[in-house]
Amino acid sequence: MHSSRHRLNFEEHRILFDPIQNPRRGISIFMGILLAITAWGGFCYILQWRYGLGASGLNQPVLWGFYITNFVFFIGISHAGTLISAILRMAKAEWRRPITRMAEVITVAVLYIGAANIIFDLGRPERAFFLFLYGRYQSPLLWDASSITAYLTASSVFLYLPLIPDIAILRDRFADRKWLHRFYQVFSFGWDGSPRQQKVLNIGITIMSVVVIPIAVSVHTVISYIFSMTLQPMWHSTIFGPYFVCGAIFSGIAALIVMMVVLRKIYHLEPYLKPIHFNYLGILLLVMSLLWFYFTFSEYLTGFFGHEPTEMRVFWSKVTGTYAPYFWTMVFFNFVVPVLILSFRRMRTIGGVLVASISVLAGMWLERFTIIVPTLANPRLPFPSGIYFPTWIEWGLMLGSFSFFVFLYLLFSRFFPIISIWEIEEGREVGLEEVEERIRSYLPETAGTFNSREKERST
Amino acid sequence: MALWGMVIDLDKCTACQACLIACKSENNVPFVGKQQADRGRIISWLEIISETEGEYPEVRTRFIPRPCLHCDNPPCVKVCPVYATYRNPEGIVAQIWERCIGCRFCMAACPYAAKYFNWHQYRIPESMEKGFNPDVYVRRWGVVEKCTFCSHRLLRARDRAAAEKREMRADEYVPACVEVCPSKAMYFGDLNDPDSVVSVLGRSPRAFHLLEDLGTEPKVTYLMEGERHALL
Amino acid sequence: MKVGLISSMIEGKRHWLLLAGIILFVLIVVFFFTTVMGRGVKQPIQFNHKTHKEQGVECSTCHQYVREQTFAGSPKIEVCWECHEEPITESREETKIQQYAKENREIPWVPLYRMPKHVFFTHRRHVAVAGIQCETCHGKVGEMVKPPAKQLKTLSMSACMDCHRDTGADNDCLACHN
Amino acid sequence: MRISRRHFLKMFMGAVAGLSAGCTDFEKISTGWRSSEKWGNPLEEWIPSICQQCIGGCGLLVRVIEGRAVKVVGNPLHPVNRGGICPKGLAGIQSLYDPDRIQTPLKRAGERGEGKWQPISWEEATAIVVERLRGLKEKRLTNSLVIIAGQFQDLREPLLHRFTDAYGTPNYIRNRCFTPNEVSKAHFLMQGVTSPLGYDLMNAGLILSFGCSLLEAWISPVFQLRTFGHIRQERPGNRGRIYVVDPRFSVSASKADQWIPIRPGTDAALALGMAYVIIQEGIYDRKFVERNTFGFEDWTDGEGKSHVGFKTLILNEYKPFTVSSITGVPVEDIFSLARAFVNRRPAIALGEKGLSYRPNDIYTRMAIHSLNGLSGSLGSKGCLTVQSDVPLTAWPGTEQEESVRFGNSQPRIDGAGQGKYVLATDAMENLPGNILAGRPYPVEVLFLFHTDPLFSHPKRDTFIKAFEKIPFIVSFSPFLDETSHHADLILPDHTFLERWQGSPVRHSSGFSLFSLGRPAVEPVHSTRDSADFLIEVARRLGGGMAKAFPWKNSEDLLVQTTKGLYHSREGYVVSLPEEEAFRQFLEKAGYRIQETRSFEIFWDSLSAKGAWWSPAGSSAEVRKLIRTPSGKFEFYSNTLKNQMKRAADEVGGMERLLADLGLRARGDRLYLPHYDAVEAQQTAESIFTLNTYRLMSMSGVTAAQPWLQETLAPHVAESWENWVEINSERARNLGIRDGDRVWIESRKGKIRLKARILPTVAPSLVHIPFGQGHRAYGRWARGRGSNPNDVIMTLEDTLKGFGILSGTQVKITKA
Repeated sequence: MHSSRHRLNFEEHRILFDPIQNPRRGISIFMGILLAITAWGGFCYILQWRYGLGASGLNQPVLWGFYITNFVFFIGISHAGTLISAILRMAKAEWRRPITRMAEVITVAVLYIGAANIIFDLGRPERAFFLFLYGRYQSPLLWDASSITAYLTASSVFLYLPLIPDIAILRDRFADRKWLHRFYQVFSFGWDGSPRQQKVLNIGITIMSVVVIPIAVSVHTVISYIFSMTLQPMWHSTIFGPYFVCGAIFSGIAALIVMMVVLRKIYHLEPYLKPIHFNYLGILLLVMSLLWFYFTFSEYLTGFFGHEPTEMRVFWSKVTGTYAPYFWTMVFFNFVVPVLILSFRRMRTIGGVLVASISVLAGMWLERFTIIVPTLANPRLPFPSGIYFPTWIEWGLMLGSFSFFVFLYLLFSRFFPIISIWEIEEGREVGLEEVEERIRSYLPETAGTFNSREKERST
Repeated sequence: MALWGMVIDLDKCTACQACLIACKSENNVPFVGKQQADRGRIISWLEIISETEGEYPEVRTRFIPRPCLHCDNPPCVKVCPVYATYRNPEGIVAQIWERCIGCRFCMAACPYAAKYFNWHQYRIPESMEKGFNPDVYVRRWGVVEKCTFCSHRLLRARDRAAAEKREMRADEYVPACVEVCPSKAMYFGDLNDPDSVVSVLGRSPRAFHLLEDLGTEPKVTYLMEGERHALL
Repeated sequence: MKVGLISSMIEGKRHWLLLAGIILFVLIVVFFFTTVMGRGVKQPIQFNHKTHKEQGVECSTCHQYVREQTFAGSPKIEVCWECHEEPITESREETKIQQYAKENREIPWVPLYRMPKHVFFTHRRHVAVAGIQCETCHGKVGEMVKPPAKQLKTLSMSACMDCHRDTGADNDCLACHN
Repeated sequence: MRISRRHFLKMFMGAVAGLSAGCTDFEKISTGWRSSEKWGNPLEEWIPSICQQCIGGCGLLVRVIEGRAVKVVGNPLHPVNRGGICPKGLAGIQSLYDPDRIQTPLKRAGERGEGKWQPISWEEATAIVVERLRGLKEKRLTNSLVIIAGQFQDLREPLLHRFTDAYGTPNYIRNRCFTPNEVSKAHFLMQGVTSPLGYDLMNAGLILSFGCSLLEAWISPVFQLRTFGHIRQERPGNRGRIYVVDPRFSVSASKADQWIPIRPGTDAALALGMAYVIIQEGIYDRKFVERNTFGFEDWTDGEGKSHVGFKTLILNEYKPFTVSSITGVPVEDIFSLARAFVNRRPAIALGEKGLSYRPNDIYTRMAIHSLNGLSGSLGSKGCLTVQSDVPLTAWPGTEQEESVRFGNSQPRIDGAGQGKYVLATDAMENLPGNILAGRPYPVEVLFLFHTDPLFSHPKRDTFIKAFEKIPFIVSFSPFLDETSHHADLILPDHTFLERWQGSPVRHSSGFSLFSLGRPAVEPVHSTRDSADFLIEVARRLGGGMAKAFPWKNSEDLLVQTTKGLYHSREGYVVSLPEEEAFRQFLEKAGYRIQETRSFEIFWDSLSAKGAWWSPAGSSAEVRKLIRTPSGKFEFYSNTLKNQMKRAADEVGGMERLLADLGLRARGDRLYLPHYDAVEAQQTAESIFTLNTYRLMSMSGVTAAQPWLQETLAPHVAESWENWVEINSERARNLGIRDGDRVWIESRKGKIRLKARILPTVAPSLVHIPFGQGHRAYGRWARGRGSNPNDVIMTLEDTLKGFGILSGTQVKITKA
């Protein structure tokens, strides 16, 4: 294990310090643009506040639209992070090392935005605190509030714990910068890399990994409950919990891949993020795509086979009706594109994986949309079924949400290394041996047998 | 304790929509104007649902007035995160406007689409505000509103009875829609009283409930159109 | 600049700045509460509740609907007129009654207690049926020589509900909310 | 000082909202409505009134709190509606508080129709009108005053009539399609009755309606709705049947036991086809027909000339297959309908819809009414009845000076009652043309009363031109409607909730009734009851005019007029049904309770309860129902024959008259119910026949009431505009989808409307409801949809004097 006392070769990880030390002008400008878009979103929100939720395109049957779609989508993406990183940590997948930090940041950043989207959707946002004053535990919305809060706390801690040694590194690296130094000093909690500290930290990380997984699973399960706990056609489904979790991880991985490619490009992280990482993540994405398709297929097949009239109205509106374009685009983006690209080793290049990921992100957003809107637009009673067109306010808030997410991400990378330095070091120092040890432990005791088999095969 | 319920005899109902306007007038329900109406934001606690089957000349249209059905097992109540909507001991599914945070979960959960949202602060010309019913609070923007069985009338009827030191009679409390129905197709009363009109009619072989199979146990019973007579 | 201020506070160098900040904050709060939240009510006549009570005038003599209606009612001029047709005292306030009577208009009393519109409150049920004393909610107005400028007791939903709970009255939301 | 959570929130929100967009009206938002002063009259009052949103004459109770009318409900005691009320009635409160009401008298300041007005005082306005009228009087031109009055039922009706009468002009012209206070023409011709029609619908076993929209906008909607509820489920073991013959699948049709779609204008043929089945199968009421009818069998008159009887005519000409091919109704339906009609007696055939069925639809109405004769639906419970008059105090007689008599003896400007308009009481159709031509004399002054012909009449353009020829136009409308825009002087009337009303309501149900309405609220604006105004003008004109109007004001008029009720010793002020049942029981036993000891008490009771009625006022006795010279129900109408003869003399020969009327029938058939073929319709892919209709909560008058604008119809969810209903298949062929905008084009003009594709529409028709497309009439009504009158080619129904608003050929194209 690495210790910061043991002098780290700062030069070796120069690339990682660069964004902090010599922030690139282009990125600053880009952040400025993002902030401007966010401000535009804020302006939209002020307008919405001024005129009421009527400023959106929501209407009587279609009373949830972009905001809830974004909410589900963003919370879904948040699974990228913590869940994947926790699972990989638990599984001791060594290739995780340069990825975990990126994933965790996604989680934390995106959770805020998801939560904000739910606030956007409230008719009386200033009464949101009623949830805590007068909360009714029977309501899935309160389960949501609780589990999201828990997840936010847990994943913040989970992000922060492994960050401490790195902050200490930064503290030492930037000893000459007064404010920055002081900033890191506060947050490094006096980390000195002593074995005791390392032990505590490791225990902390392990505990958090264990804790975070059920919380993450619960978050999206509970979000699915918002829909499945109602009696509405194509919402009231038992499969929704796992379906949503699967979709969340699916979109999370895609988001992670996209962020990795982007950051690799702008921060020149090629030495850290190698094609192998993308290959592995690509395989993971492929698996999730297949799993997602399996869920979707069985969800729609059971609905179709039962042929319950109200259910079928929604079904047909998705399959052949008003929402068919969204639905089939979703299938194309979520299944056809990723499976076609990722099934072939040759196409699992960084570019290929990126294309598949972007496709999945778009597809998953559409998936949320096609789950929410068509059901609302086709209520049970013969009611004037509604048509929903988002207004520019909703588009503005959606754009604002996305750009604020990227902004937060870049802001983080502006102050903290986006790849865990100490974990890379740890990988070098401890991981290699550990892995070798572990692989050995998988295999039969005598090395001779192994060697002789190898020989046999080669001949 | 009473359990308030309604019976609507579809064989007598003429789809005249008087109930609907009576409700708007009684409960200060705003009109939303052309632009909002085109976006599907008309608020109308009671609505006449129409359903047409067949092709000319073999056609059939059914009209069903749908107030809030005040389910005994209301799907909307379960999902409200702040107790803004709840089923009171007398069976009225109430909406407390000043508690509502406007999340619209209850609207999404209601299979009857009986809840409405104030998408804006609806304003009407000052002169028309004089026509507001002072007994009913004017809902503000961003909250969900719905039929309350005119519970403010219950409050006042009960208060009158208490002031006269007697029990309130069931017939002192009638919602505005029932009061004005020109063809007397709507009945209102205490379902706990086996001899009340609503209980008797509820046992009619013509009786049915909307979307009965959902198990929401609505307290608004409909009587089918047709030959067979109510038990009155 | 701001950072400097904060840091100086933290470092405890310039205590007066901190003090000034706190005072400023308190002033803002006080200002806010006194101006925005209402300056209190000024009645057209400086009515002396105490004297009237001592003379044996009941609350319900002037607030005459208290037992019959949901509202208690502001005193009508004809009620005042019954006793004050001829001046009884030398009070300057009393002459105002004559003035209003001469102009044939009601005294523009300013309502002090107003229920929010989403609450249905009925005086007759609380006073006539339940027999609650006026003081319970309105405080000891009867001992005041000037009309209260502010509510002597703050009426809040929890106060209502506590009393309802203690007396076994209905605490259902719809028992009060419109 | 109360610092509640609510306050705090309010402040917080106020701060945020203020910061966010400089919102200044926050306080207003949160208040909703201003708290009222508690020392006004804090108690609620319920004041009886009469609904004037249509002619139904329902009794209202207005809930008044602190001088504000906050709710209208039906008067539970009122015999017409018994506490029920329709959406229009409920929305009346919105017209009271409409922000676009005219607030003071207005004098035209700019050019006509320019919309520039100068507010003037009532004194000045009265002086202007008096001066004008006095001027005409001096010039012996009193007949050049024309009053056009719309559709309403009130004592103002006789009052206006009296005004014209005492002033000396025959030109009191009604612009309306329903004439509930007049006898229906067909009933007059066949039964000889002279009082308004009545049907005992409550006890009918079967109601066969030919296009009368029982449940939408017939004579007295709420009474009919009440009837519907009653006959469906309130007569255990005797559920009434309702059959609706209508080209459109109306709400009435959808609530009926059977809808019989029919080719428009061919109702007569169907009725006569049914008569064929009834006669052929011999299931008609033989006793009644033999004893009480005239002209059923072939007959020979006094001169020995033989005449064709109804039976022969029917059996020869209206065989079911013929009828089926004319009407499009399947043969088996004709049979089943006819059999049901006689088997489920008492049965009533309703053929008195407001708009005309077709040109010269008197024969259609007679044909339908002949079914009532065949099934003997006269003289028993559940059949036709007749209303007796309300025993009001007769108004003092008018002494007419010579000049007044001269004026009154002039021919009417619209020509009603003369020549080819022989049967018409009013000929609105003819009016603008005659004004333009100055025939028979020019019009000097026009009063417009509760009518808006520039909106409601298809001859809008001609009317505008005609109005330009009139030097002085006075409108009494409380709203600045289309016609008022062309007036010189607007004298805003009270809305009905602000004024005294008295109405000897005429409606379809028979019993005699007088409703009284008190002003529910103080006038909101400086408006004036037009009745008061007329009384004032009459007083100032002096002479016989003043003597004809001896009342102080409309309240006095009512007090004086209702004295007759008190002294008549019949009927009583309405009370609870139980109480009335007891009283009727006593009356049957020969006792009559003297209800009140003095007129004052009677008046108090009447003005507190809102109506007086005499349930015994209607009669179902055959003797009273049949008043023809022959004393029989006349299939062959001698009255019609006499009238036609008179008219023929006026125009110079029968052939000339028949040519004017466009009648093809000759000889005996002219006085028998018969069917004249309608012209063949054009057929092309995009050509449709336009059918217009009225809905319960949508009319020209109520277009200014936002509640109704948001609940226009139960069968389509439309609001704030009208639409055109098109058959699904034809729309598909034209590439029109539900909700598309389409052009509806006739030879007269074109309008743009939203298309609603419905499976209920007959392929050859399109339906447009009336009531939208105002060009003025306040913010709520103006510019909502299009007015179908802009495409309607008026066909004249000369015998009725009212244009036909359906049947125009229109072309539909996608906009």
